[in-house]
Amino acid sequence: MLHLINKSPFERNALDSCLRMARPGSAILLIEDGVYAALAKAAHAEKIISRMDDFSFYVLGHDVAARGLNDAPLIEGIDVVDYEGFVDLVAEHDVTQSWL
Amino acid sequence: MAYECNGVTIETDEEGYITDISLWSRELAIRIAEEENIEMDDDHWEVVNFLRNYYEEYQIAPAVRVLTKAIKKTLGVEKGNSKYLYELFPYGPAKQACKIAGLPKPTGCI
Amino acid sequence: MSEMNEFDENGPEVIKRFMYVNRKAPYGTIYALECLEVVLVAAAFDQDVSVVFLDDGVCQLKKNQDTTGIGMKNFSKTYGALDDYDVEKIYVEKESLAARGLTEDDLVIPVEVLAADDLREVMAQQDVIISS
Amino acid sequence: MKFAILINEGPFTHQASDSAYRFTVAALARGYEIYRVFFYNDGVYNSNRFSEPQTDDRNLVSLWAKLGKEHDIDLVVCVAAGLRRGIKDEVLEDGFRISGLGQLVEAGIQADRLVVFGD
Repeated sequence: MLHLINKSPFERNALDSCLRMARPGSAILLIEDGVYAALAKAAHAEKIISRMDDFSFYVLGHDVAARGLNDAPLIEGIDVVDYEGFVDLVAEHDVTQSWL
Repeated sequence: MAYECNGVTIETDEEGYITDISLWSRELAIRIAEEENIEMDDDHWEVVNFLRNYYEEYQIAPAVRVLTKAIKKTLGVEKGNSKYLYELFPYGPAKQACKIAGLPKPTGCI
Repeated sequence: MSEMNEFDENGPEVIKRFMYVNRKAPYGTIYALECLEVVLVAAAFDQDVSVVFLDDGVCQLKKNQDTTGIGMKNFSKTYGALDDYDVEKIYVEKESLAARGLTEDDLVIPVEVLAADDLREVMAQQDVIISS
Repeated sequence: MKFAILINEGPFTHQASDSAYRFTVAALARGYEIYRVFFYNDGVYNSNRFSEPQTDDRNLVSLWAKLGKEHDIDLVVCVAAGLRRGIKDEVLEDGFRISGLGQLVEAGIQADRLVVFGD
């Protein structure tokens, strides 16, 4: 399954809930304000770092760039994708769940 | 659109459902039914009352198949079938019975 | 008005597992109500429908809602009609309930309370997940 | 492979419709079919032809309409959510159509993937 997170972890619990409910082996893509969870130096980084073995993490590069974060280090191991990469992820996984 | 009932004007939406469901009364139901060419008898009232009770309990006007099933459960199989309900309300239990009962359009219409 | 059966030509050869996920509290936003409206319609398509309440979504099912003071419709009563609509798979996450100090007895309808570990497996079996 | 898209937020307030639009364009570029885009909740506002953003801003209403026309995409606005918000045929941009929630469920049945964009 592919999980979509579009909420900042500073604002909502979407990432926490997804990490609690997603089955290991799933992919998690951070988009929109969800990209703040991908920042290596941010307070929530450990949440993702500690689950690197369970999930494959992706972040939408355009949303990172839009927010001025291209100069900020992302958590190592998170793959940056573009919209076509987003489409490929949806195609590769049978189901996509959005954590709205 | 609007209905005149006891000297009061009661507004409806474009399809004839009254817009303020708290203004419903038995007299109004008879007025709406007249507009639909239906003369209310005990069998009509039974369905209309059933719908109003259902709404009171669940806050929705049920979809037709749900209404049929629920009527079957409480009033028996000879009334809980669409043939019977369509004989009473030729344009459909949803369209006409809910309108007469002063309820919104049924929930669950596709 | 179109009523059911109109789409019968599409089914029942394709039966998919549809799960509707509620994670938001009622009234503060419209999502809970409009998700319920989808479920009531979805019930007419002979598919395998389930509804999940987790996080603040569990608050949608809290008993004793009284909306007279806020002027909004108390649609918590409508969950009681889900059974008539043949929606029988209603899951509530145990941890979400506990986190809000609620138990099964606080809910308006009978539900299946599942721990996250079990709910995870139910979610993993779905074909379509619609969140609101 | 056929994709269906559900959009639950209006344009401008939330990024959901922008993301969905860019996703849809990319899916078409990848050669996938878009079976339907369904607009629900405040998403119905994406069809309001009276939207007039500043000229230096993107106009999602016309972007959707144009994309729909170019690729023959079924752009469906929920009637119930629309009525609640005053979105009726009179304000509907060309290329959109108003229909029932059943169209969302049907899209879920027919498409291979359904992606939800919202808040």
